[in-house]
Amino acid sequence: MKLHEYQAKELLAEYGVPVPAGSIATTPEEAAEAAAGIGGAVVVKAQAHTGARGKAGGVKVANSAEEAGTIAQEILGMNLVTNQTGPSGLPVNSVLIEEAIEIDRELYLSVAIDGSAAMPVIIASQEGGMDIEEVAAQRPEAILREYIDPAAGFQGFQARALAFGLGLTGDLNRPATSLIESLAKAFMESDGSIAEINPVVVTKDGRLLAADAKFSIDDSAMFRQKSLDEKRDRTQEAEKELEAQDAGIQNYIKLDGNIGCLVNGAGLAMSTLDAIKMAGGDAANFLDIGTANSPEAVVSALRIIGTDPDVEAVLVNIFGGLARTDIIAQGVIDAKNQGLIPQPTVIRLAGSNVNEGNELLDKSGLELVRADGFAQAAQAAVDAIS
Amino acid sequence: MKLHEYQAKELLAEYGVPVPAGSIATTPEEAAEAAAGIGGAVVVKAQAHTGARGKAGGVKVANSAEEAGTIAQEILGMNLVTNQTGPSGLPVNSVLIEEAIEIDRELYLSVAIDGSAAMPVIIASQEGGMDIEEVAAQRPEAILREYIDPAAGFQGFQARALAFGLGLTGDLNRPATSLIESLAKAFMESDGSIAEINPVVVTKDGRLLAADAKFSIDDSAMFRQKSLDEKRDRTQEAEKELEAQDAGIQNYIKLDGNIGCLVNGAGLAMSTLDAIKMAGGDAANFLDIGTANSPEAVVSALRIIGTDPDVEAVLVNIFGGLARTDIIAQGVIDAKNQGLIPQPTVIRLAGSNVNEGNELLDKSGLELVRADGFAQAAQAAVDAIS
Amino acid sequence: MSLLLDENSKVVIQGFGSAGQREAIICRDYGTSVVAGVTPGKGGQEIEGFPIRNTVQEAVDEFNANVSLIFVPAPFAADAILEAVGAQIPVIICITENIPVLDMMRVKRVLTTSDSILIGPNCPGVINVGAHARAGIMPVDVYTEGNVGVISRSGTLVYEAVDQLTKVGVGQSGSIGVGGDPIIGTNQAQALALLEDDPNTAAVVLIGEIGGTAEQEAAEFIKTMSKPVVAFIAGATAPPGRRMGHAGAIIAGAAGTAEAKQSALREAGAHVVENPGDIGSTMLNVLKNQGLA
Amino acid sequence: MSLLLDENSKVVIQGFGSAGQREAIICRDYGTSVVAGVTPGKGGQEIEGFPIRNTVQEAVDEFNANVSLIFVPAPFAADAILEAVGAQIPVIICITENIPVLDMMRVKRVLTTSDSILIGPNCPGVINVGAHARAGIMPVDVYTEGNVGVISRSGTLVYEAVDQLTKVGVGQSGSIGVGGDPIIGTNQAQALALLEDDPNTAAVVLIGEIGGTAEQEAAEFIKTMSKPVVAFIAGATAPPGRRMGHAGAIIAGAAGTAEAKQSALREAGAHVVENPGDIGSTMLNVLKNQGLA
Repeated sequence: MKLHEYQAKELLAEYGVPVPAGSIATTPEEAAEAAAGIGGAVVVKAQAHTGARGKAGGVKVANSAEEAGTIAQEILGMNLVTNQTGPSGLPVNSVLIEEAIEIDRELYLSVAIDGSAAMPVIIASQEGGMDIEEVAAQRPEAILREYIDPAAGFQGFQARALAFGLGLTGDLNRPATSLIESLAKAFMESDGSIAEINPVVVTKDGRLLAADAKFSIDDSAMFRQKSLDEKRDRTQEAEKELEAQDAGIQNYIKLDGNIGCLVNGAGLAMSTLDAIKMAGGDAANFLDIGTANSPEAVVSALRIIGTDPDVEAVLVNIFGGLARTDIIAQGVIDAKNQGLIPQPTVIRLAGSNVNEGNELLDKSGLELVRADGFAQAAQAAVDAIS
Repeated sequence: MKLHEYQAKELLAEYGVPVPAGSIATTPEEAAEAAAGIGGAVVVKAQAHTGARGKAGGVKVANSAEEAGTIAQEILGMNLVTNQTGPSGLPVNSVLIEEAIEIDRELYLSVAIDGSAAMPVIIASQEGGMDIEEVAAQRPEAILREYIDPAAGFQGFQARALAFGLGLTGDLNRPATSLIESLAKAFMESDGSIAEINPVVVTKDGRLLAADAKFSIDDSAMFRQKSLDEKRDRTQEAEKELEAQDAGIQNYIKLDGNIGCLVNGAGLAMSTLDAIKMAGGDAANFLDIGTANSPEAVVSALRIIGTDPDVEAVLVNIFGGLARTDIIAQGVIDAKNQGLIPQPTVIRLAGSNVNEGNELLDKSGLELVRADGFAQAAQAAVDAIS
Repeated sequence: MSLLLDENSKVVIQGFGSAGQREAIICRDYGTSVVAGVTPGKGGQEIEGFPIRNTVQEAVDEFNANVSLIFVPAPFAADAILEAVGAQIPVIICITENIPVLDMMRVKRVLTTSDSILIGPNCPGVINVGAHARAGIMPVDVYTEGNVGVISRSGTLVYEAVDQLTKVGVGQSGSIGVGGDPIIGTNQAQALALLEDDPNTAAVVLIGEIGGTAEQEAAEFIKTMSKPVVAFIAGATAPPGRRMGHAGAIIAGAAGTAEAKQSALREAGAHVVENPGDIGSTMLNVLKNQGLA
Repeated sequence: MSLLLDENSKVVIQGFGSAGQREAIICRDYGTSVVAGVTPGKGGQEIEGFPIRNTVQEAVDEFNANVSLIFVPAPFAADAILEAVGAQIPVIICITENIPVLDMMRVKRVLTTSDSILIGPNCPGVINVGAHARAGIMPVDVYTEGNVGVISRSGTLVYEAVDQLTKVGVGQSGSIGVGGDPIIGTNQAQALALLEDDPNTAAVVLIGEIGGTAEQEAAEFIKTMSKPVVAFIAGATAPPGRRMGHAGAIIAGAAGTAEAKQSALREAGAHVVENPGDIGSTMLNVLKNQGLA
């Protein structure tokens, strides 16, 4: 689950990370008021679950409270389209009003999970404010790493190594180690999946501040992160994906094509997308029905697919394990009978209870394209459109 | 640092360990009031840093508030002498007034540090309320152990294994696992050195309660356990030991003999006691001056020894490493000159700066028995008395 | 036990709810010795003919359980794995998905000083076809006995690969589903090492996914292998930056792309399949070319 | 490096305060290569002729430090040990006393998966007399070169034993002070194994204390040793239940008593000394009887 910048900063500040003076506003009036409270020049920052907000016009400087109100008026209600949002963009319902800072240096700091090491890793670089993946690819020596060993927890010497490595010596050394330790603690205690402060800035008046912040929580840990769960902003999630969530389907992602897919298992679902592509088509979505073992769950999933105006054909590709193919078959029959998937429908069943599943389809009398292998199924779905 | 029973119970209760209803009283009036508040029969328990309080008359049942007051009157101000206190006993300045419980079963539960395993270990036994060392020696299979691996922390399965092993099944199983998890958490977060609930009782009305509790904190961790440090009760520590603490000497223990010892290093100090015993004498104290590197620290230590009325001779046994023998020698000379150790004094110096140290002694013109080996030094100290 | 299970495997099932019971029955019907189920508080009961115990240790003490198959719900699954580790179960297979990543981090740290092997979590389990030993959730009727081993991060793609192999007449020694989570007990390279050592396995199908660097590590091991490997990487057409079910499938840097993985595997000598429908036929050709089929 | 230090040892000192500086000079005067001090924030300075760095890693990168000697105050000492472990220093010697027990527990857990050897904490360090390599706080002038190794939980008793040996004309290969805390990096049995393997050591003095079971573990190892061991247990006359400086000296159960330890050592074939003044003379006799002196 993603947090907004202002939420990430609130969380980090609770752990002692210094952030710029700022407050959140949902109306131009509140924005002007917040700017007046801060005094001097402020930055008005669109709050939406995407980076690259500046380029999209979502971040602007205001030199007065009045101007802050005017800018907030422009930004609030925007649909922010960036290279990370897809063409539909994301709505902006709030703006963060922050003191404008005079920047001396910009640094990079983040925490992520390193699956190979099976540990979180703190990543730091003197090259902040830039595309860190680019830096990592071009100049790997510019990237510092410290792992958090669960046997001991993050240690002071690691924070010091990073602080010295970032060139934060002298009076900045202690604030820097403290900031890094606070970030690590926030990540561990919040079940973070990614926490990024980019940039950490050294201001001209010698302060160290988290100028921007991203924080994502491990979706699997939300059950024990109730207070963070309350910060969820559903306006930042695609409508269809929310619908899928409400139907209990965790893994639904809207894509740009026109073949709606219902598959079990993430690997098979990805491969189905690959097979569709190889057959010359494009999937309208990724949907992993998982082990959902009731016809109702299948019907809910197919309703989401069937009502997607982009979908011109439906492909059901199931290899039963824990999921039983007869239950899936029943769900498809029910959805067809309820008119939820009027589109041409290709179905391929294999695995557990496949005979029972196929028998149900045989008996249903419904017009369904049946496929044996899943490459054939993908081809059939593409053919059904063209 | 030891906590009183009532402090240990307060701490455990904060972590969710169920304890009997009770409150602390320092006067008979408070005791009667507390008993009235609880209602029915109560137990009046002397609060002193020792076990075996019952046998010494420090724990009594009162059937009314009035009786509780009368009993508190008897117990408060007692000097409680048990097999753990030494002959001088410990003063009782407060009593814990607790609901009287009807006991169905008594169990044993504790946490301690296992040095070999380098982990804390939870120890449990169905044989509560008894001498657990006896049980461990006679019937080791009656002792259950679960180690706390710092890489993962104490786990639910371990609490379940202990709860089932204690015979706490059915409705008692969940409260039992919860109690055990709470105890482990309290121990880890408080830098416990020993935490013992003996007995854990199952009451006749089916409750699980910590009927008694001991809790000691790692002295080396007091710097980060400030709130527990505030619970220190100096009345429970021997006057001389407090004096030594105030002088910055961590390791002073009053013993029963008449030869006052000043030694550096715990091992050498113990061996000096051994050597005195073998020479036919008895040490009046254990005092490890450690690496105290100033004549003033030595003077303070010798003042404590010299003013002990039991001390008839003083033995200074120093093998310098980090501690420098010349500094120790100067301290001894100063103490002698200030009349702080009028007793016959044997001194043996070896190790760092020993030539300088011996030279100082030579030049001092003081009457000091000089010894070379420390067995000889011990013999000389014994001879000085007889 | 190169294939982790054999005729001597005695399986205890942790989390004996509906899925656990159903799979216990399928395992037993397949010929596997399922000796007990563990559900705290239900110790002493018998469910579907399986004795239930409160702890894994009891199942070890009473029934010599040496394999644990875990269906415990995600919030308690790490505890269940550690219980199996504590009871010194040599092979632990965790089916549960959505275990918090930081829980698995702690489990892995404990495993660094344990002799237990963990497969999963979020995996379909392990099957040894010749030994009729199944500790997992895979459909059994797609398997036929033979000499190809299958390793995959994805469960359903194990079944898919096995099905294709069976349909082209190539039997399997067994399969190991290593799991789709960012932190797993046994990675692809380690699973390859098991099959390289397995006398009943002559060739290996390796199914990877976009994200992470596990396939590159596997490629390093493939360079040292004597047995041929057919490999497929799922997610070649996935849009970057979206999480598609498996957290491991987040494309993080260039190493995570299908192209990078395919090329590492090709360089290591693996036969890389681009169309997921071609796994079975490619393996058949490889076996024929090497005189193994 | 059976004696942990040799002519190639390059010592970095963590915590370059007054004690660190003083001992650095004594080490250098003795002939030991002390390559740097580490004090965060003072990197780049030079103190008493020693270059100071901000981190241990810098001392490793610049000066090839391969031994760390730690004087960092107790609240930060575990962090300092872990810094040395992180920089892959092979031999880490921690002098600091009063480190919280739970801190040391975490350090030991990290060490289970590291190749670093930790000596201490709360110890006098290690000296290799023949190599003039000293990483510790022991007075050097009591040592004479020879073939007896000394192992002790107590620091001052190392000096005492060495002094007695020197006075009876028995030289030393070196000494290892394992430390007096309940949780230490290297126990007596492990230190004995180092001396058993050391070609310059012909016999060993082992000095234990009441409390714990480390001497019983040492006794088990002594059964397998080819070299004679003279042993002394401090605290035979200590009153039970009082903590005398070393937490290890809490008498916990019968195993912790001096009698239990002495009898375990005797059964293992060690020559047990009862009077602490007899260590040197007993060793001299043992060496004579075995034709080693």
